[in-house]
Amino acid sequence: MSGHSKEFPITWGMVIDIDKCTGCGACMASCQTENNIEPQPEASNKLRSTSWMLVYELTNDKAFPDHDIAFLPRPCQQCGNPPCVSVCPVVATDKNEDGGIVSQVYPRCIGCRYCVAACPYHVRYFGWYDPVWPEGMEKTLSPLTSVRPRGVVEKCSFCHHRWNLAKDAARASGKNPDNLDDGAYVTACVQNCPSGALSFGDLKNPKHKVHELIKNPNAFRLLQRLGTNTQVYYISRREWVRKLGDNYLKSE
Amino acid sequence: MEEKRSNSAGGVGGMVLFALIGFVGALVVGWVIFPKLLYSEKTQPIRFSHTVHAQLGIDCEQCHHLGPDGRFAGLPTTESCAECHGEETGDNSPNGKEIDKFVKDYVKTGAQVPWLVYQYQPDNVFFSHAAHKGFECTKCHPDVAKTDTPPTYYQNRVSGYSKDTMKMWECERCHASMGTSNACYVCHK
Amino acid sequence: MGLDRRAFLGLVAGGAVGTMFTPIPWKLLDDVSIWTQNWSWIPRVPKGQIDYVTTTSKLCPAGEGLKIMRVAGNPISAAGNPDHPLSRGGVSALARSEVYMLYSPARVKSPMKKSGKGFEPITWEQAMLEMADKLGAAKGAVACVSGDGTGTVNELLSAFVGKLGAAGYFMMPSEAATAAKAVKLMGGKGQAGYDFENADTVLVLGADIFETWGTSTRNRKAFGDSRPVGQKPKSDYIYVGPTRNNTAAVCDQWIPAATADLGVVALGIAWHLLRAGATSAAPGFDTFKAVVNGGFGPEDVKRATGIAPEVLAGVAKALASAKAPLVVTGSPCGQGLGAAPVIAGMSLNLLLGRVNKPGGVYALPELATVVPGAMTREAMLAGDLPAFLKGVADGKTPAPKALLVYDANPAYGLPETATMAKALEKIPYKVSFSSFLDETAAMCDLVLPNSLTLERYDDLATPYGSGFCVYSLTVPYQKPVHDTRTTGDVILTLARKMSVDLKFDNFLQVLKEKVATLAKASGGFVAKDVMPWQVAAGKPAPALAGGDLWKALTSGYAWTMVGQVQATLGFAPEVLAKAIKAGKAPEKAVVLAPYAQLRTGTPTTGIPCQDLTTVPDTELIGESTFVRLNSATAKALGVKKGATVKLTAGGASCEAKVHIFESVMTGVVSAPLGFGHSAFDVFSKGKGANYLSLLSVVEEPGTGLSTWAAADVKIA
Amino acid sequence: MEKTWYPEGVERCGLGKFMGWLGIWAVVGLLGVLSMLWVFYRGIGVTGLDNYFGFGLWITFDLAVIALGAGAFFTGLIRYIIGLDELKNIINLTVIKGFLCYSGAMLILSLDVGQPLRAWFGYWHPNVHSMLTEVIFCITCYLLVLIIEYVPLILEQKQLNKIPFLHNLAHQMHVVMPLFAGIGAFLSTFHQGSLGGMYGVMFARPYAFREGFFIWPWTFFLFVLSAIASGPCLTVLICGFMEKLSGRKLTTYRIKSLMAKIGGTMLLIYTVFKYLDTWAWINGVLPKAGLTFDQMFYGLVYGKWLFFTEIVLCLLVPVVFLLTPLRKKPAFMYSGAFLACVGVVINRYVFTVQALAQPVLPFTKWEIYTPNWAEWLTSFMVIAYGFIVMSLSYRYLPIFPQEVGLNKK
Repeated sequence: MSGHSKEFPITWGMVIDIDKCTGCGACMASCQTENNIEPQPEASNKLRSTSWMLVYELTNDKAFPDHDIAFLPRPCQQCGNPPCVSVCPVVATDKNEDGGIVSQVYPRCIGCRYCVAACPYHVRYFGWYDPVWPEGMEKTLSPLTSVRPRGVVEKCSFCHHRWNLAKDAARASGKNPDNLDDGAYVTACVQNCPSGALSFGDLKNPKHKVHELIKNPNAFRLLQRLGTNTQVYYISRREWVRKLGDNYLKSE
Repeated sequence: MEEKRSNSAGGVGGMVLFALIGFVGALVVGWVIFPKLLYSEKTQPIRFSHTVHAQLGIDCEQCHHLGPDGRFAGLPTTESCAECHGEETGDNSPNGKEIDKFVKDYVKTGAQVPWLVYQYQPDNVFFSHAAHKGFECTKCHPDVAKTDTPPTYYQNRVSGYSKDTMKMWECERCHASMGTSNACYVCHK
Repeated sequence: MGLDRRAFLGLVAGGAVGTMFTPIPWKLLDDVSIWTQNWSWIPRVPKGQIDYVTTTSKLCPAGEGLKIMRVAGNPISAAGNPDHPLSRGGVSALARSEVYMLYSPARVKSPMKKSGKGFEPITWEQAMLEMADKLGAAKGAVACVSGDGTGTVNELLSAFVGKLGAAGYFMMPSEAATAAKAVKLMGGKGQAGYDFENADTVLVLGADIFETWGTSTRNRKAFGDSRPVGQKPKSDYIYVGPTRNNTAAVCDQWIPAATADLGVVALGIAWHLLRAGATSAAPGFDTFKAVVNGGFGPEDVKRATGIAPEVLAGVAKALASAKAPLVVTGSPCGQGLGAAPVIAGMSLNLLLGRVNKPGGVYALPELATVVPGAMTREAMLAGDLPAFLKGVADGKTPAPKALLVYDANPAYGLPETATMAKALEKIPYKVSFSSFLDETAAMCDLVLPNSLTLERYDDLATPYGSGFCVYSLTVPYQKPVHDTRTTGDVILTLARKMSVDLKFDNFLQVLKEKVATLAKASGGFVAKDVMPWQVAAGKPAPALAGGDLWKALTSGYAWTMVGQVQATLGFAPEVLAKAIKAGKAPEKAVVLAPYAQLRTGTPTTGIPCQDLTTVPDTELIGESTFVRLNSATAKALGVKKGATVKLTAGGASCEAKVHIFESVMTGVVSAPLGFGHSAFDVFSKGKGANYLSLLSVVEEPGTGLSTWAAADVKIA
Repeated sequence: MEKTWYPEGVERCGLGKFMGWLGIWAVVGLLGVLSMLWVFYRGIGVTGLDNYFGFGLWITFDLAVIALGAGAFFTGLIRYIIGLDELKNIINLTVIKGFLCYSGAMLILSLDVGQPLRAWFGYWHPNVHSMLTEVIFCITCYLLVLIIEYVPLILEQKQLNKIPFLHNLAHQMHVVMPLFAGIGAFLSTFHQGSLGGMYGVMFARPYAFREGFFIWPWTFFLFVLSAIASGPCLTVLICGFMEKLSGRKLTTYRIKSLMAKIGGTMLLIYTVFKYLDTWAWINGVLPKAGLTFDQMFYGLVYGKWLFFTEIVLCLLVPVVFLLTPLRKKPAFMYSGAFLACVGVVINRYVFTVQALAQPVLPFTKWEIYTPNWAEWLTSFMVIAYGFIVMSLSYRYLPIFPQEVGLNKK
C-alpha cells in the first residue's frame, strides 16, 4: 500500500527553474561521467540508453504560433514515499538515511526490475549489457562511483558520494559534517549547469536557499496526487508548464 | 540382488557405516581442505620491512596520511619512497637487495608498486578514514608495523577479494554498537 | 568389504549431509555472489588522492575555464572553473568532454601518411622530412585553414605560411568573421563584444546566444544571474528567428522571422525607434534614416516578414525604455549569415546609444601579436574560405599547391560540402593537424595529430562575443596519450628545418612572450575578486598584481581588460540599402533553417561519445536524423510524422525523418547540424545526415560576403 | 522391451512415432536452450525488453503459466481437503501440469532476473514488505511441494515400483499427500495473490494500482480467483487435447465436466468481483490520479478491445458456457474453458505490459513493446519442455486410473 513518508533531519532537495533551462544537456553530460555510465553508441534511443538525468521537452500542445516549449531536467525525484522501495524483494533500494536520498545498492540488486515498473518517473535504468568503455577511457572513471555490472538497476543518487566528500572535507577542517554550508554539497548537474537553472540544498535548513525556494507559489512537484511526496521541486512562471507536472481531470 | 546383498558389508548396517564415513569425510574436506583450496597465496612485489622503518623513528602518518580534503592518501607513491630510496645501494644484504630491486624496477621506470592491500574494500564501498580517525589503525588493519616481512596475501579464488577484506556484517556490527547509521548510502557508492 | 550400491548410496548421502555442515555450499554461494560484483571484465575505478587543477577548454568554442578533477595525478573529469569569467562554474556538454576525449576512439594515434586509400603510421622525423620537402616545393602557393578562433598558434601558422608564400590564410567560417566584416563596413575597428552581464533588455536577432553564438556559457551565466530562481526576472530577452530554439525557449518573447528577414526586422524596429525620436551622431545617420523610412515602415515589414506592426513597436518600446538595452545579431545556425543583418542590428545599438557603454557593445582591441610576420586576427578573419574553395572547385581560382589544416574540418563543416570536397581534392598536397581522424584528415596526405587540450600548452584570447578582452592558458596535465605533438611545436621544428625564422624555439616560449606582452599592456588585470563586467559597470579595475602573470594564468585565472578601440562606428546605410530589401515575401517552396548545438560537438570534434546521450530521440534514432516542421507546413507538403523524406537543394540531397514541431515557422524546415559524419568513430559516423551540404553559398549584395544560413529546399 | 515400461493394461503408439513427436519438441526446446545460454552469456540486453518495459513477455508468460497451473493446488485442495473423491481420476494430471507450469516459470524467472547468481538474496536479505519476496518464497516452496507430489507418481511407474524401497516410499508419500496438498494450497493461494498484489501495490501506476483490504490490494484476491477459475479449465483442455491426440479415452466426460463446472463456478465469483473492481478503478483510482478511463487505452495494441475481450468475451461468455446445460456439449465446454484461459492470459498481459506502457507523467507518451526472438524462443522452450515431460509421463506413468477401464475393447 502507499505507506507513509519518513522524516529526516536533513532532506536534500533540488529546485529546478524550468524557465531558465535551455535544454543544452550539460547536466546530462555531467551526470554520465560523474557516475561512470558507459558511452552508448545508441544513446539517443531513450528506451534503452541509461541517463540518470534526462531532459524532457514539454510542449503546450498548441499549433504554431501559439506553441510554447519548456525543458524539464529529470533526476531521480527522491520521493518521500518512494513507490520503488517497498517493492524491492532484497532491500537493494532503501530510503533510510539522513538526507532522504533513495539509495540503490548495486551489489545487492538481483535485477528483477520490479522497481523499474513501480517508478512512474522512469528514473530507474537497467544494465542491459556489461558496460564497455572505448579502449583507455576507463582511465577516466570516477573513483567516487562504482562501475555496475550488467543485470542490476541503477539510478540517480543525488551524487551522494559528493555528500560523503563534503562531510570528509568538513571533518578535515574541523567543521560539523552534519551541518554543511549551502553549496558545500551539490550534485554534478547542479554544479555544471551554465544557466543556473538547478539549485540544491537541504530543504529543512533555513540557511540553504532551497529552503525558501520550495515555498515559491510557482513551485510544483511531479505527480503529487499519487502521493509520492518528492524531494525535487520545479518552478515555472508559466501555468501550462505547472499543469504538466501532474494529471488533471477536465473538471479540475 | 539377493546375492549381492550377502556379499556386502551387512545390509543396513553397512549403509549407516558408509554414511558415517561420508559424513565425516565431508566435514574434513569442508573444514580443512576447502579453505586451503579457496585462497591463493600472494607475496608483496617488494618485501617492505615496516620494522626497519619504524625503528628509524618514522611515524606511520609520514607515509599513510589524510589529504587536505579528509580523504586518505592510501599508500605512498613511488616518488615519495624515492625521496629516501632514490639510488641503488649496491648493498648485498637481503634488505639492500630489496631496496635495489625497488629502485631498479620502480624508481627508475617511474612505475607505481602494485602493492597488495589486505584491507581494500571493493569499488562499491565508500570508506572515509576521516570519519574513523578516532580509532586505532590496528582496530581494522593488521599490525604490520611489527612485521619485517609483509604477511602473505590470501586472495579468494572465487570472489577475487583479499581474505582480510572486512565483511559488511563486521562494519555493521561496529556501526550498530557506536550508534552510527547503517543506512546503505553511509558506505555504499 | 565391497562398496555395493547400498554402501555407495550411504556414502553419498552421508557426504551430502556432511557437506551441509561445512562452509562449502554456504561460502561458495556467498563468494559466487561476491564474484558477480567483481567480474574481471568490468573495469575497476582508480584509487588515489583526489586533486583539482585548472585549464581552459579548447574543444568548446565558448572557451570555458575548466576545473579538472584528478586521481593520483590522472585527469578524471572536467567541470567549469568558478574563477574563470567565461565559465563561472558553468560548462557546456562539449567542454565537459575534454577529459574523456583523450581516449576517443577517433583519435589519431601517431603521425600518418596516406597510403592507397588508407594510412600508414610514420615517425615524426619522417613526417617532418617529407613535409619540409613538399612544402619547400610548394613555396609561394601554400594555404592554411584554421578553425581555432582564439589561439596564438594562428600567429605561428600565418607567419610560417606567409614566409613560405601564402596562397591564403583562412579561418573556418564563424560569427566572428561576419561581425568583423560588419564592423569594418561600418567604419569601426576591433572586435564586437557584448556586455550581457550589465544589459537588462536584450534583443537577439537570430543568434543562438545560449548554444553556438560566442561565449555561450558565459552568456547563460549572465542570463541566469539576471533571473534569480523564484524571483521576478531582472532582464528581458526577446528572440527573433525562424524557430523557437534553445535560446528562444528561455526568452521572454519569440518573434518568428525567417533568417533572411533578420535585417528587415532590425530596420523595422529602427523605424519605430526613429519615429519615437531616436537619433545618433554616428556617421551616416541621415542616410540611414532615409533608408529606413523609405522602405522599412510597419506595412513594408509586415508584407515581407508577416510580423504585425504592433509587435515590432512593442520591441522598440521595450528597447527604448530599458536602462541598458542590447541588440545581438547572429546566425541561427552559428554560421553563414551576411554582414548586412549584423550591420542592421548594430545600427539599433547605435540608435540606442549602446556602443562602448556598460551593458552595450564594446569595440574590443585585439591583443598584440608576438610572432614576427604574423597576421592579425582582423586580417585572418577577412579571408572568405567558402568563396575561395568554390573558386578553386570551379577553376576560377588557382588551387594552392599545399594546404595546411589546423583545428578545422572543411570537408565536413562547410556549406555545399560536395563542392568544397571537390576543391580540396584539387589541392595536391594536404596536411591535417587534427587530433581526430575527421573527414578532412581522411583526405589528407599527411596527418600530424595535435595533442589535445589536456596534453598541451595553448591559449585562448578573447573569443568572439565576450564583452571584455580575456586571455587564459591551457596547461598540460597529462602526458600525450598517443604519439601526438603540439602543433605549435611542430611548426617551429619544421620552420627550423626549412630555415624559416619564426623567432621562437618552442610554443611555450611563444605563449610566455604573449603573456609578457599582456603584462605590459595597461588596463589589464587578473579576474579574481573583481570581474571585468563589474569594472565596465564602474568598479575600479584592480592593478595587475605582482607581475607574475604567468603564474596566475597557469593557476586557472584569466587576464582581462575592459576597454575599447577608438574608432567611430557609422551606420553604413549604403550597404544596408543594397543588401536588405523588404520585398514581398515570395511564394517559396520551403526554407531550410539549420540549427546547431554544442552537444553534437564541432566539425573538428565529432559527437563526443558521452554527449550522444543528450541527443533526444526526436533528433536522432538509429541512423536517421529528424527535421522539424510544424503541422501546417507538413500538411502543405503532404508529409506525416515519422515519415522518411528526401530534402533536395542546390543539387544535393539528404534523407531525414519528419518530426512535427510547432515551434518552427510555417514554411520553414529546421534541421540539426553536427550529424552525418562519414569519419570519426562509432559515436559519430553514419549517424544521420549533414544538412550543411544542402546550403548553397550566395554572395551577399553590397558586402560581397559569402552567405548560406538558409536555403530553399524541396521535400518529398 | 520398451513396452514393459508402459502402465499396466494400456496401449501406446509405436516407439518410432513417439520419438518423432518428441523430436519435434526437442528441436524447439534446443533452440530455446541455445537462446537461453545466449541470454546468460550476453545479458538481458538481447531481449526486446527496455527501460519502459522492465517486464514483458517473460513475466506475462510466468504469470499466465502460474495462474493456469493453479489447477494443481486447487484440485488438490478439493480432492484432499474438501474430499471430493471423484477428482482422483484427474488429480495426477493436474499435479504434472502444475509441476510443469511452476518449474517452467522458475526457469523463465532465472532468465529474467538480471543477476541469477544472486537470486538467493530473496531468502537471505528479504524485504518483508515486498509482494515479490512473498512470491519468491511461495513459488520456490510450492515447487518443492509439487516435486513431492510428482515423485510418487514417477515411483509408481511399473518397473520402478518393483523395487520395494521405492514402492514403500511412494506409498508413504501418498499417505502424507493431504498434508502437502494443504501446504500447497496455502502457499499457492498466497503467491497467486501476491502476484496480483505486486501490481496492485504500485501506487504510482494508476493502471495497476488498487485499494484493498488490510495489506492486500484487491488484485491480490482477483488473481487468486482468476487462477483457480482458469486452472481447472486448462486441466480440462489438456485432458481433452491428450485424448484427441492419443485417440484414447483418459477420463470420463463427467470428470471433465465436473472440473469445468468447478472452474466455471469460480469464474462466476471472479466475474462478480472483477466487475466491482473495474467499477471502483474507473470511479476511484483513476479520477484520484487525475486520469480517465479513456486515457488507459491507446491505439491498436493497447486498445479497448483488449479490455472488452477480457471482461466480456472471456468472462461472461465462458460463465454461460460452463455453468449452464450447454456444458454437456463438448464444443461449449471446451470453448468455454478455452475462453476462460485466454481471459486470464489477457489479464496478466495487460497488468504486465499495458500498466507500464500507460504514460503516467503527462509529458511522456505511450511506448510500444515487442518481444523479440530471445523471449519467444525461451518461452517456447518451456512449452516444449512441458510437452516432452507430459508425453513421457503419459506414456510411462499410470496417470489416468480410468484409462484401462474406458478403453476396454
